[in-house]
Amino acid sequence: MMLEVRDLHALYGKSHILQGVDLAVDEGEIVSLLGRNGVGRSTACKAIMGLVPPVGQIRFKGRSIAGLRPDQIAHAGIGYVPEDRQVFPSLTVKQNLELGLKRAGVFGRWKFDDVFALFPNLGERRDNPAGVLSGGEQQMLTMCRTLMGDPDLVIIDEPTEGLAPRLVEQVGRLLDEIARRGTAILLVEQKLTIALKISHRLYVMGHGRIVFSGSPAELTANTAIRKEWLEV
Amino acid sequence: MEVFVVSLLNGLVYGMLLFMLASGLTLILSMMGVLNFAHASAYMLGAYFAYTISLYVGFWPALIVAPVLCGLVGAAIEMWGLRRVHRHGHIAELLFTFGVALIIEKAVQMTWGLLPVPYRVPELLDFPLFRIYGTQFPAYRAFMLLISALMFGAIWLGLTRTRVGLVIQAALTHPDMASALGHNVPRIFTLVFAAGTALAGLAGVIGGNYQVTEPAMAFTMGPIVFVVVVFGGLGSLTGCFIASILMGLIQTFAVVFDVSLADLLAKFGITVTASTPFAEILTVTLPRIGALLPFLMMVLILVFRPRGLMGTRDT
Amino acid sequence: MRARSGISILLGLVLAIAGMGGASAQQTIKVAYTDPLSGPFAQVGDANLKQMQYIIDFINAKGGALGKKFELVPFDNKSQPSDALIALKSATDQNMPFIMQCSGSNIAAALIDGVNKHNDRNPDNRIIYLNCGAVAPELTNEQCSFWHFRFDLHAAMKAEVMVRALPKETTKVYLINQDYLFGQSVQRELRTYLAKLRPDVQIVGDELIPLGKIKDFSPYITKIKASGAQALMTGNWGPDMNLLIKAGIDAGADLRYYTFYAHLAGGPTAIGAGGDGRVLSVMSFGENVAPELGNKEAEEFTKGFRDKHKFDFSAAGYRTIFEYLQAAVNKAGAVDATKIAFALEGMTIRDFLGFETTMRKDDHQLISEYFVGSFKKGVKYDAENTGLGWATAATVLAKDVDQPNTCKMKRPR
Amino acid sequence: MSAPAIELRDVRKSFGPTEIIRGVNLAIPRGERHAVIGPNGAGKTTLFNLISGRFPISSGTITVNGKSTAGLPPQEINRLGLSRSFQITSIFPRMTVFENIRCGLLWSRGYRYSFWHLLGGQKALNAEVDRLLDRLKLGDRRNVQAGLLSYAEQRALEIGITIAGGADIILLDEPTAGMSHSETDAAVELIRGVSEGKTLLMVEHDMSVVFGLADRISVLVYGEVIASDTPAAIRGNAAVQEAYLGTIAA
Amino acid sequence: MSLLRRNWLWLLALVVLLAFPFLFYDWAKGRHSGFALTLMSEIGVMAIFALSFNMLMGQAGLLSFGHAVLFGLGAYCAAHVVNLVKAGTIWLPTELVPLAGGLGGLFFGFVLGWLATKQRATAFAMITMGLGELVSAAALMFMGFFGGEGGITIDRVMDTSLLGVRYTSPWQVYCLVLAWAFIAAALMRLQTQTPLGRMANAARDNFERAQFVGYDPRRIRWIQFTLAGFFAGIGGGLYVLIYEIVTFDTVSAAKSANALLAVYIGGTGAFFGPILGTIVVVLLQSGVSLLSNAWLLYVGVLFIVMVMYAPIGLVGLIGLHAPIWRAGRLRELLLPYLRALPPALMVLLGFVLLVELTSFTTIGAAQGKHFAIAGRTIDTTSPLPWGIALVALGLGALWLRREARAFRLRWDALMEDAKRQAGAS
Repeated sequence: MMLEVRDLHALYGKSHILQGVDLAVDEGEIVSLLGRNGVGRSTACKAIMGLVPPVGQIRFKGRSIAGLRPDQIAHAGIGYVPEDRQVFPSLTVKQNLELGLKRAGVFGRWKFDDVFALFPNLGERRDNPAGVLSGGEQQMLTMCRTLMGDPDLVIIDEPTEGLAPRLVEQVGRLLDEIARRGTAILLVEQKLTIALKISHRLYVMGHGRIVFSGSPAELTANTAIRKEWLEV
Repeated sequence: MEVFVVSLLNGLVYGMLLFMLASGLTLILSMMGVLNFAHASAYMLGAYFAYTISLYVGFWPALIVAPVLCGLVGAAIEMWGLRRVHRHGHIAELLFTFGVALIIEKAVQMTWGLLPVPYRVPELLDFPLFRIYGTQFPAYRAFMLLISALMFGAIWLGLTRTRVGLVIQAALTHPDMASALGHNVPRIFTLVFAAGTALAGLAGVIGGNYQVTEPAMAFTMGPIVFVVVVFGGLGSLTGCFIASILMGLIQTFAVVFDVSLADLLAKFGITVTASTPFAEILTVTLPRIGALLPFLMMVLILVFRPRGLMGTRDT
Repeated sequence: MRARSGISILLGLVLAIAGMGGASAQQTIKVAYTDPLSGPFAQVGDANLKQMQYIIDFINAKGGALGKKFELVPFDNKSQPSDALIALKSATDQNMPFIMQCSGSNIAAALIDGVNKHNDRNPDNRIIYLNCGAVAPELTNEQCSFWHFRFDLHAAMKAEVMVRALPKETTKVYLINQDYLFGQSVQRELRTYLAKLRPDVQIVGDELIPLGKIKDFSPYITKIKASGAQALMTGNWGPDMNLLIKAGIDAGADLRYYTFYAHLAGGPTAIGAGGDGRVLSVMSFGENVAPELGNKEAEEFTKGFRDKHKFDFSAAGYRTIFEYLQAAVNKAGAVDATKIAFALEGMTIRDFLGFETTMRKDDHQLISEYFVGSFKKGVKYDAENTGLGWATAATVLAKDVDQPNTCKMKRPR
Repeated sequence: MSAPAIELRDVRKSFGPTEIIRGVNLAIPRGERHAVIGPNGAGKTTLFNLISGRFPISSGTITVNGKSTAGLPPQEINRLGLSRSFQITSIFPRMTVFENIRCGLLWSRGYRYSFWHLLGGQKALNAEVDRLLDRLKLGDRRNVQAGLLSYAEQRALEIGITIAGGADIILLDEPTAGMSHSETDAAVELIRGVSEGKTLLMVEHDMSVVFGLADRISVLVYGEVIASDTPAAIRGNAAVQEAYLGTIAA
Repeated sequence: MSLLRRNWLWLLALVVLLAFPFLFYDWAKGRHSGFALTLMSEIGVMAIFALSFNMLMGQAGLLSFGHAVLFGLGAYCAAHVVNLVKAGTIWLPTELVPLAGGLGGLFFGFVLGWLATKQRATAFAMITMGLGELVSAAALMFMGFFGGEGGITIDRVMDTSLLGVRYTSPWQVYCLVLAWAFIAAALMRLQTQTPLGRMANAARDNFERAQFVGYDPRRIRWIQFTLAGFFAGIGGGLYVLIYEIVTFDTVSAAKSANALLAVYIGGTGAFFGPILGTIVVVLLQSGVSLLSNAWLLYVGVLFIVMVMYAPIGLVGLIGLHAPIWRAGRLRELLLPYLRALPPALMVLLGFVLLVELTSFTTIGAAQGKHFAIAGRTIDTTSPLPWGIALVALGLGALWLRREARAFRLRWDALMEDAKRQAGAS
C-alpha cells in the first residue's frame, strides 16, 4: 500500500474528532471516503496532510510521515485540495498554478497547457486575478494547482460542493483524467453517484470511525449502511 | 509656487523614507499579525551599523552590509524568539518585541554611547545637486529618493515576479494552503521578518545621516511608522506607499499654510477673541499641529474604515 | 541609608550586586543630583554627571567645605516630575542638604513646589534646591522660593543676550520655537527684547513647532527662505534643533542660526562642518574662552577634563555652583540648609574666569557674565572632534543682564 | 391568522461575483418545527446567517415575528425573539458552564448593561440557570470552564445558550454534527423538549434527526429551495434524491 | 462574622500594608521614610491604574495603548478641583478629591470611548495609541487646562478634611491612598460580578455570540471603557494628592506602557494579578533605577523571559500550584525548588555582573563612576570579574538545566497524582 493510516486520532481543541481511523490507498487507486457532514472526513484529510496534529500511524511509501510539516509531506508526494477552494486571490491564474510546482520550472505529469486544454476558461483568464473567478472555476483551479506539483496521491476534499450540475460533470472528467495519468486519489465525497462511478474502493465514515469498507458493488448492495450513514 | 515645488520635493523625500520603514512593517504585520515594536529599533541599528562600518571601509559597503546585518538580527529574533511566543497570542508577541526594543536601545547606548555619533553623508554625495528658486536641493536627497524608489521597485518586482514573492503573497492569505503545496511557510515567515528588518535597516543607513544618529531615534520614529502602516491598510503595499507619501506631503504642506480654525470661522463672520470658549484650540495654527495630523487621520480612518486606505482586511 | 538598605534587602541580590557609588562615609556633604539618566534624554544627564564629578573632585582637592568633602548622589528621574519628587524624598530621608537639577523647567517647577512644601512641613530636615539649568523665567519670578537658587541665566536674560549679539546689519529675523512653556517663553522674550533693543529689526516669521515630533525640517527652511530672513532665532534643543540646523545647511540657506543650546553635548556632532561660521549659541562657558582671555589657570582646568575624558567640557560653569556652595557652607559654619541658604543670598564670587558674579538676594538668580559662541574652524579647542569649535563672538557682562524681577521672596524666620 | 414567525421573500445574497442564495421564499408558521436540508455548499448556513442578521441580505425581505429585519444588527433581531446556535461551536470558552448559560439569560431578564446588580445575589436568576442546566444534563459540570467540556457537552451548551433567553423562534445550525449515536439521541430529546410550543428552524444532516423532529422540511440546493413539504413527501421526492445523491443513472 | 471570614485576605493585606512602612521608620529621628512611603503610595496608585487597565485588557480583551490618557485627564480634573476648593469657589472634602478625578476620567472615558470602542482588537489598540499621542501633544500646547510644561500644581493641605487631617505628612497621604486603593479595588472586583462585567468577559471570549444573546458588544465596550476611565481617574486624583503636581507625562505613552507591563507581568488570570505586577514594575523602575544604570535592560530581559516562558503571568505561575496544593503535597516541591535556587541565582548573578561590567565599561566610566560591590571597587578592565561572570553564567545555565529537568519530572508526577486524586473524589 502506498498510503497506510492506522488508528488515527485527532483532536480539535477538546473535541475528539477522529477516534481511530484505519484506511489505505494503493498506487493508482481511486478511493472514496464517504460520510455525512461533521463525521470527521475533512479532519482525516488534514491530519494526513499534517495540518491538524495527528496521533497514530501514517505511512506513505513505507515511510512514516506523522509529525512532519505539511510542506515536507507535500514533498513526499501527497497533494491536497481543501474543500474551501483556497485560491490565492491576488495572484493570477497562472501564478496560482506556478505555486503548485514544487520547484520552479520542474514539471511532472501536468503542464500549463494540459490544464488550459482541459479548462479553456482558465486558459482565457490565465492573467486575471484568481479572486474574480467564479466558484466553479476556482474549484478547477485549486485542483489543477495541486496537480502541478505532480503528487503520487492527491487528497481531494469535496470537489463538487456547491457546484452546479454542469460543473459537477467537469469535476468528474478531471478525476478521470487524473486517474488516467496514474495518480492515486483519495476522494472525500457526499455525492454517492460520482463516488460509486469512479472509485475502486470506498470507505464510509461515521462518528470519527470507518464504518464500512468495500467495493462500489458491495456498497450498492448494502442498503443498511447507505440508509444509516449516507442517504436521506 | 516656489514654496509649493520645494515643499513637494521635501514631502516626497520624507514620504519615501517613511515608506522604506513602513514597507517592512506592513509585510510583517499583514503576514504574521505581529505589531513589531522593534521595527524602528532596526532602523536605528541600521544607522549605527552603517556608521561603524563606514568608519572602516566607507559608506558604500555599509549600504549593503548594514541592512544584511539587520536582516540577520531580524532572522534571529524571529527564529529564536517570536516563533516560540507565537502560540501565546498577539499581545505576547507585541510585548516580546517591546522587550526587544528596550534591549536594543540599551545595547546601542552601551555600545555607542548616549550622544549622537558623527555619521555623515558620504563626500561623493555631499554637494547641492541643483538649485530651485534659490534653494539648494542636496544630492543626498536625490540619492535617498533614488534608493527608496529602487527599493520600491525591487519589492514590487520581488513580490510579483519572483517565486518567493508569490509564495509570500500566497502565505499572506492562506498559509495552510501554501504549506500544503510544499512551501516551507515558517521559513517564509523568517524570511519576511528578516527582509522587513533589513529594509528598516536600509532606511536607517540612508536616513541616519540625513537625520541624526542617536539612541533616541528609534523612539521618535516608532509611532509614525505604525500610523503609516495602519492608515495604508493591512496587506497592501500600495496602500502603504500611498500612505507614506501622503503623510510626507501632509506634514510638509501643513507647515506652509498658516491658518487656524479661527481664520475659518472669520470667513463666516465669527471673530474669536481670548474670551471665546475654546479660544486656545480655535487659534491653533496648522503648522503647530502638522506633525499631529497623521495621528488624527489614523484615528479617524480606523473609526470609520477599519481596513485603512487600501487594506484587504480589518486592522 | 536605612530606607535604601531596606529596599535592597527587599529586592534581593540583583540590587545588592548593582550597588554603586562606593563606600559612603558620613563625613561627606551629599548633593543629590537628579536628571534623566536613562531613556531618550539620557545624554543630558550623562554629560552633566561626568562634568560635575570632575568639578567636585577639583573642589574636594581644594579642601571641600568645613573639612568635609562633597559627594554627588545621582538619581534617575527619567524626565518625569514624579520620579524627581521620589528622588527628593529619598534625598531628604538621608538628610542631604542639597538637591540639584539641570534639565527641564517642568521638573524644576515640581521640585520648587516639592521643596517648599517639604521644608514647611519638616522644619528640622530642610533641603536647598540648586537649579543648574532650568531656565523658565517664572521660576525666579512668580514662583520664586527661598529654597531655590538658580545658577544659570533664565530664558529672558538669555534672550536679551542673544538680541544684544545680533549684528547691526541683520534686520530680518525669523523665530522658531518649541510649542511648550519654555519655547513659548523664549518666543515672548525674544519679541520683547527685539522690540526694546533693536526696533530696526523686523520679525518676518514666528513659528511654534510641536515638541520632538518633527522629523524633517525642510518645509520650515523653505518657508524661512521665502520670508527673506537673515537670521533664525531659536530656543530649540535636542533633535528639534539639530534637525533644524541640518536641514537649513543642507538646503544651502543663507542664514545665521542663533541658538541657546547648539553648544551642548551632541549639538556640534549633529551640525558638522556645514555650520562653519553660521551657528551661534548663547552659553555660560566655552572652552576657548579661557585661552582667548589668556587665563592659563582656567585653561588648565578645562584641559584637564578633556585629557581625562576625551570629551568636551561645556559645563565648566558648574564650577561656580560648587564654589558658591563651598563658600556658603563655610560661611554658615554648619551643614544646615537654612543657614546655608541665608549665606548664599547676596553672595558675591569672582568666578574662575575672573568675572564678578552675584547670587541676587531678591530672587536667588545668579547674575554672571555670559557668552555668545560662534561655531568656527581654526579655534584652539574644537568641539566633539569635529574640527570646529566655539569662538567667543560676544561677551555680555553681569550688569547688562541685570533684569528686574517680580519676586516676592518669603524668608523663614 | 397571525403573521408567520419567519418569512423570507425573494431573498438573495451574493459574495463578490458569486450568488450564494438565489431568491429564497419561505414562510414558517408559528409553532412549527422546520428543517432545512440540502447538500454541502447549498447555502444553508448562509441562509441562517441572513435570517439572524450576521450578514446583510443583497435583496429581498426577511420578517421575524412580522417585523422586517432590514438593517437590524444581530442583537436587535435577537430582541425580536429569535435566537440561534452555530454549526461551529460558539460558546464563551473561558467562562464556566453556569456563566455561559447565565449570559444567555441576562438580556431577556432585563439586566441589560447593569453594573449595579451583583449577580451572586440574583437568587431567582441563578435558580433558573440551574434548572436549565439540569434540563441540559450539565448540572454536574456547572463550574467547569466551558472550553474544557467534551464536544458533545459543548454542543449541548451551545443549544442551552441559544434557548436560555426564552426566544420563541429558535434557529439551530446542525445541532448534532459530530455527535455519536447515543449523544445524538439525547440531543434530539433535548431539542424536542426545549422547542415545545416554539418555532424551530434547523439545518441538519443526520436524517434520523430531521425525520424524527421536523414537521416540515425544505430542501435547499444551489441557493434555491427546490421543495418544501412534509417529511413523507420529501422522502418520496425524486428531485430531492437526485440533488442529494446525484443521479445514479448519470 | 461571615463577612469577616470571607474577606480575611483583604483585612490581612490592609494590616500588612499599614504596618509595612514601619520597617523603614527612622526611630532615631522619629520620622517615616518619605521615600518608602512615596514609593508605596505610588504602588497604590499604579495598582488602581493597572486594575482599571485590566478592566479593559483582562476583562474585555481590549488592548489599550492610551490608558494613561484617562488617568492623566482625571488627575488634571482633580488638580483643578483642588485649586477651586482652595480658592473657595467650591467645597469638597480632601478625602473626596480622588472622586473628582474619577468623574473626570468617567467623562473623558465616555467621550474618547465613543471613538475608540467603535472597533476592537488591533484597530482599537491603534485608535487608543493615536488618541494617546494627540492628548499628550495637546497637554504641552494648551496652557489653559494643562498648564503647559510646568503642569498644574496644588497644595493638598486644605481645611476641608472630613476627618480633620491636614495631610501634611506622607504618612497621612499614604493612609488615604490605601483607603482609596481598597475601595477602588473592591469596587472593581465587585464590578466583575455584575451583568456588565460578565458580558464584557463574554464579548471578550466571543463577541459574535454576545450579539446573538441580545447584547451590543460595542455598547458593552463603551460602558466598560467609561467605567475603566472612572477608576483610572480615581488613580489620577490620588496621584495629584501624593505629588501635588500633575504634568503632561501623566498622559504619556510611557505611563500607558507601565500599566500594560504591570498587568502582563502580574497576569490577567486572577483579579490580583495586576497588583502583583504593579509592585514588580514600580520596584524595578523606582528601586533598581536608583542602583543600576542598566535597569532598562533588566526590564527588557524580564519581559522577554516572561513572555517566552510564563505568558500566564506571576499569578498564573502561582495558580499552577493550586492542584498540588489542594492535594496537600506542596511541601514535596520545596526540595526541588531549593535545589533549583542556587543555579538560578548563579545564572542571575553571572548575567547581572556581565551587564553591569559592560555598562560600567562604557557608560559608567564615561560618567566617572566606579563599579563597587560592598564598598570594594571593581576594576572593569581586568579579566577576573569578566571571567567570573561568564563562568557563573555558563556553569549556572548548565546546572540549572539539569535541575530544571529533575524539577519537571517531579512536577509532572505530582500533577498526575493530584489530577487522579481530584478525579477520584
